[in-house]
Amino acid sequence: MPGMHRRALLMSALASPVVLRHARGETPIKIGMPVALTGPAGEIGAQMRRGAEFWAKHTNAKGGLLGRPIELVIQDTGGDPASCVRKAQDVVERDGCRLLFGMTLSSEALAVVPKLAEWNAVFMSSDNGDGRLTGSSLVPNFFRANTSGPMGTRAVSLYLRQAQFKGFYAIGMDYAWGRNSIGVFKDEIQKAGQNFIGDVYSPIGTKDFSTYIAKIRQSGADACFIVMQGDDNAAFLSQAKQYRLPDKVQLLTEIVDLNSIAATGDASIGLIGSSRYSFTFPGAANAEFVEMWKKEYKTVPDTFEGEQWQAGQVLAAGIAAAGSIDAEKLRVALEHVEIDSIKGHVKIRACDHQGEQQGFMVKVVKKEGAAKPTPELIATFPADRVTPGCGKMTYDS
Amino acid sequence: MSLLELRNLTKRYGGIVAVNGVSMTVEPGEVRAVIGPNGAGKTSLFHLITGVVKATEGEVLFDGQRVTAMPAFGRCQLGMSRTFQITALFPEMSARENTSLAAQARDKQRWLPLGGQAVFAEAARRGDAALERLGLTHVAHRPAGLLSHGDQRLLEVAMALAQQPRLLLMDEPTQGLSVEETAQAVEVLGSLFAAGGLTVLLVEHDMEVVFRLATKMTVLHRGTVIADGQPDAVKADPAVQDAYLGGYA
Amino acid sequence: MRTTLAVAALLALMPLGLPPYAMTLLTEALIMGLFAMSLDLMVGYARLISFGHAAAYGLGAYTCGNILLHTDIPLPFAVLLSGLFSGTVSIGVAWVCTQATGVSFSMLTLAFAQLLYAVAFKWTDATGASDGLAGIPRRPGPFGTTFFASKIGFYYLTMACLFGGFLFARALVRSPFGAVLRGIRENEAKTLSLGYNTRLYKIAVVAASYMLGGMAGALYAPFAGFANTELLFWLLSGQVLIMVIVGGTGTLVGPILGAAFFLFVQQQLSIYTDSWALFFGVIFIGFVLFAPQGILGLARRGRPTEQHR
Amino acid sequence: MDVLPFLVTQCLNALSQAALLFFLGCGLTLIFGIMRIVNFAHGAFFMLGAYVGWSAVRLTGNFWLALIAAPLLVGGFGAAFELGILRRLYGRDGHAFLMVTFGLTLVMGEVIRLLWGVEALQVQIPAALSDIVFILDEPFPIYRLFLAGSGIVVGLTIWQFLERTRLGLLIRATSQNAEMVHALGTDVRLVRSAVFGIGCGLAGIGGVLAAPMVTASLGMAPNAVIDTFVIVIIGGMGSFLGSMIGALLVAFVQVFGSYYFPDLAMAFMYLIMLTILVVRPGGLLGKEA
Repeated sequence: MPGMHRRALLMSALASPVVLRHARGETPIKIGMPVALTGPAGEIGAQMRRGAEFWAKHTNAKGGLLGRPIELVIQDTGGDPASCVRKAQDVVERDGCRLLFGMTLSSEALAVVPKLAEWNAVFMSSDNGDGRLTGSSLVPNFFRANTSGPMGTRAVSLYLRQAQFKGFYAIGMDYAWGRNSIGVFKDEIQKAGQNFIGDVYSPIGTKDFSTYIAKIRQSGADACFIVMQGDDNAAFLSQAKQYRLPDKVQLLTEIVDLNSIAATGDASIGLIGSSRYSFTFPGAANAEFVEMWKKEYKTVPDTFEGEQWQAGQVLAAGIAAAGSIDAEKLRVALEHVEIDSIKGHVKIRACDHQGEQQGFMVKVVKKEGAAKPTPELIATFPADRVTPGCGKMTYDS
Repeated sequence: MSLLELRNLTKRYGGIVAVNGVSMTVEPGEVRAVIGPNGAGKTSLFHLITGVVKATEGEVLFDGQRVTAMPAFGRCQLGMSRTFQITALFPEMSARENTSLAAQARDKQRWLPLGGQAVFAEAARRGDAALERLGLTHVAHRPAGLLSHGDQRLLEVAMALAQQPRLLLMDEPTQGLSVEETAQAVEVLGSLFAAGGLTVLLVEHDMEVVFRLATKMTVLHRGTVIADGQPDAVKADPAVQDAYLGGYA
Repeated sequence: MRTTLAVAALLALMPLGLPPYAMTLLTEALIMGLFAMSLDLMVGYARLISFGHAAAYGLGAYTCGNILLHTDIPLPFAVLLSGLFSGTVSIGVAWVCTQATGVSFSMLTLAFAQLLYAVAFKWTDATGASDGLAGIPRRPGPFGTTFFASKIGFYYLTMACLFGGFLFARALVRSPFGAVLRGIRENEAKTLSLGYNTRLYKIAVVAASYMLGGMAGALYAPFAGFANTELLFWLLSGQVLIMVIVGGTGTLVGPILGAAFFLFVQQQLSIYTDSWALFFGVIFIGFVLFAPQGILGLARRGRPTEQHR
Repeated sequence: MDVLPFLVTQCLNALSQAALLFFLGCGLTLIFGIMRIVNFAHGAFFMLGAYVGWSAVRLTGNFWLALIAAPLLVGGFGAAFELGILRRLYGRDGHAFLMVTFGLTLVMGEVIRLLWGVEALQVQIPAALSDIVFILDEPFPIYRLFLAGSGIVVGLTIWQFLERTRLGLLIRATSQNAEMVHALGTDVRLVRSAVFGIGCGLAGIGGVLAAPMVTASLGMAPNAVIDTFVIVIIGGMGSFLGSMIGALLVAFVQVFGSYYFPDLAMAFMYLIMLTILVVRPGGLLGKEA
């Protein structure tokens, strides 16, 4: 089976009954998805994959895109940028994909985007946080449907304007996203005239956070901003709880996702943070999506599952408008896409390819009688307040 | 001027004195043997001369030049070639490649990283000549590791000769050979030395061998020189008889 | 020489018939081949078993990446410069590492590579830290040509580097210098006593090896358009050592074949399973146990021994 | 917050890390001292210990049982590997062992992945140790105190074992002169298998003990083996006391380095090692390299 990966075959096999009925004879639209299924970000990658599979299945059931079925070509990158470049090149050259999803880590996306022009491929991001992707590192074939790191950070900082803390500390994972978001946070805090004490970065895959926690305790800060995801996030939160850090310091985070909450149990109660997506978001569109999801997976959708669905919807709207998946045409069409999504109104900006959308703040609470803590919506900010100026990562007011 | 001169050479290992204030000379053209009972300091002295270990005190002069602090390879470049007590060869190379590599060490262009056919040709010529002098031409193409014990010994001498040394240093040249092999080796070496042109310093404990080969002798005892001179004179020296030769004479 | 030309001609014709993904794979195989061959200079000819050869690769890749990102130096020159830089740096590394011999030498090389890895992980300005250097371009030139920036042109550049490196390495091991290396390999003490300053020879061969290895890394950076700390990690050092040993040490050609073999097998296996490293490990153990002379060594043993130096 | 409580807790923290590193280091040094084998797979045995420990806790629900079962299994596997594979290599130079054990590292990593999957596995801390204590008003996990204590206990035990027991005597004698021990009628081959097994078993204990703190995950092996090499090289290959000193040094550099100079901590560790190697090629307490 030349040019066809086993996993790709499996994917299409899973979706095949629908594919065959609705789009017989049409060549499928292949979407390459190099994604971290293993390593510290493996859980996020798994969410992205589930989100994409669900979206593909749902779309194929409705007749596909342009009458063609969607086929996902999924490859594991292990969360390593070098491997991600290799896998992306592979799905483009070997499988002929001209559309890309995935790239769990921002560092992976930053490594891949310079290649998009050579491959003549369009990449629709569903989770990359680093602001530079729609700023200094923007390439014409990159689009971001999700809430970026600066946007999430901005939501936190807007929320903090109502609160009073003596001093802030920040801890982030030591790679593109962590450093970028904390940079934005520092800028926001200092512009608001508040006291930013210091920051520290832990290597990806850190298991033992005791030194970092000691450092936060020693700093005298009474609030700490966390930019972490996946295994690292879970490990940090449970160890912070063990060291009684939340007793002295209010923990704030850029991402609240159910998986971290589940992994840390009650340790996450009281955590305040921005949420890129939560099943608790308001609106009929979200309620409908959550119902569909529950039917399929017997559980509620998590952050990156929702974000991936939204990215799929944006891409679908672009393809429909372009009438083609040719990169040139699709790019022009995507630059004018506006949809009503599970997170509300989303508009792709032509100037920097960032999706303008609302910002959400949640607090992790445990409701009476509930088995697990859940994120509860505590504030919403309009798109024009959380989305930075075109190609920028910081905010003027 | 002496070719090799040792001045008050001393080597201490911690509290143990292995070589104690040894002064001696090797004149051009002589075959000098250093003898002594086990533990007399022969091997340590040999190491000091070749530069394997550094002296605690004293000087080593080669052809009037002070070489006390010079590393082993540097002394070799001045013209001191040695053989080992336990045969040291390149076992997977042919005998011819062994002597050739030895001869190459004397070429100014021995390090040439590219080309070098002229270097090889000259080295092979000198190496072949050395093989012939020791009667090894018939085994020239055999891997050194597959030669007989005696031939391996002689090959090592051939390697030293291929370097056209000004001083040939031999560490127990018949060590580990059978009686028969020893006799053969002594015969070959004897005629080699008799042909003249070589200056040799050898360390040996086998008296038979020493008296067959040496023209001069130095006797070591507990790290000090107790006698020096013509073999016959040394043999007659009562101090030597007392310390070492025992009932031999 | 005739075989070399025939192989070169065959490889030169490859772009005519192969699809893009196969060309990508082949280019990577040639780069890896150059890298493995460079290690063979040390392992196979001087028995300097380096467990840190990734240092050469990473140095070359980061140097070339920075040259291409920040200057207008044409691609082929950038590759050469990076190789030279890597070779120069290695003189210091070799000076320290050759203090020791045997297994201690191996550990020292490993330590050095890890030190570079640790530095690269934090030196954001030069290496991009854990994000790596992204978007490394293939600068046009010399003389304004954009040929080497194209997929096929880059393949020919890689091929030229491999063959140039091979001819250089072969001349080196067949030279008087190479003869001394063989002496060091078989009996270092004896070589020293013959009047060769063996440490200088070892430092020189490490430098030559790092230069070629650095060139391989320098090719990888614009090939992938990306370089990160993975290129300095000990796992890569181990993998390339496997390629050399399985291919056959002291043959130059063997390690190239070993690299190609493992790359193709890995590519094929990774379609069916993620556990290709299992295969790597088992094959390697088998070779160390039963055929330490490697694939080419096995093949040559079958033939009557030739007089080679 | 005061400096003193901070220093005390961080020192305890470093001690607990040192204990884990010591389990790794003394196993590796034991194997090298007696068999002249550099065991590249040592990190993989450490990882195997963590995974076996996880399974044992799952099956029996008892951490203490796991702490006994895992080292036995890991050590048994190590001994079997010595019997089946390493034995064929005696007489070859030291690099052959380095290479074979490197191959074993790859194989074990993959087999563990196939058996236990890619997810990091959390091992529950036994209830008795899961709480924290306050040391000078600073919270400190009891489990880490337990780790530091167990490091001291195992260190003393091994020392006494080597000094006082017959097998210990044999082991020391074998490291000095294998032929002599053989001539005296002891099966040296058996001693070697036992030593390799014990060394790997020690790594296994380290793995079980580390698991509750850092989870059982596939990244363990590479990190552990490099750290272990650093320890043993610093302390001197084959020196039991050296591995203890190396473990303490590395742990303190890691803990305080990552606190005060987070960007330099890792490079600092390798620099120390290189400096020691250049000054004393055999390590602090090692014999000539």
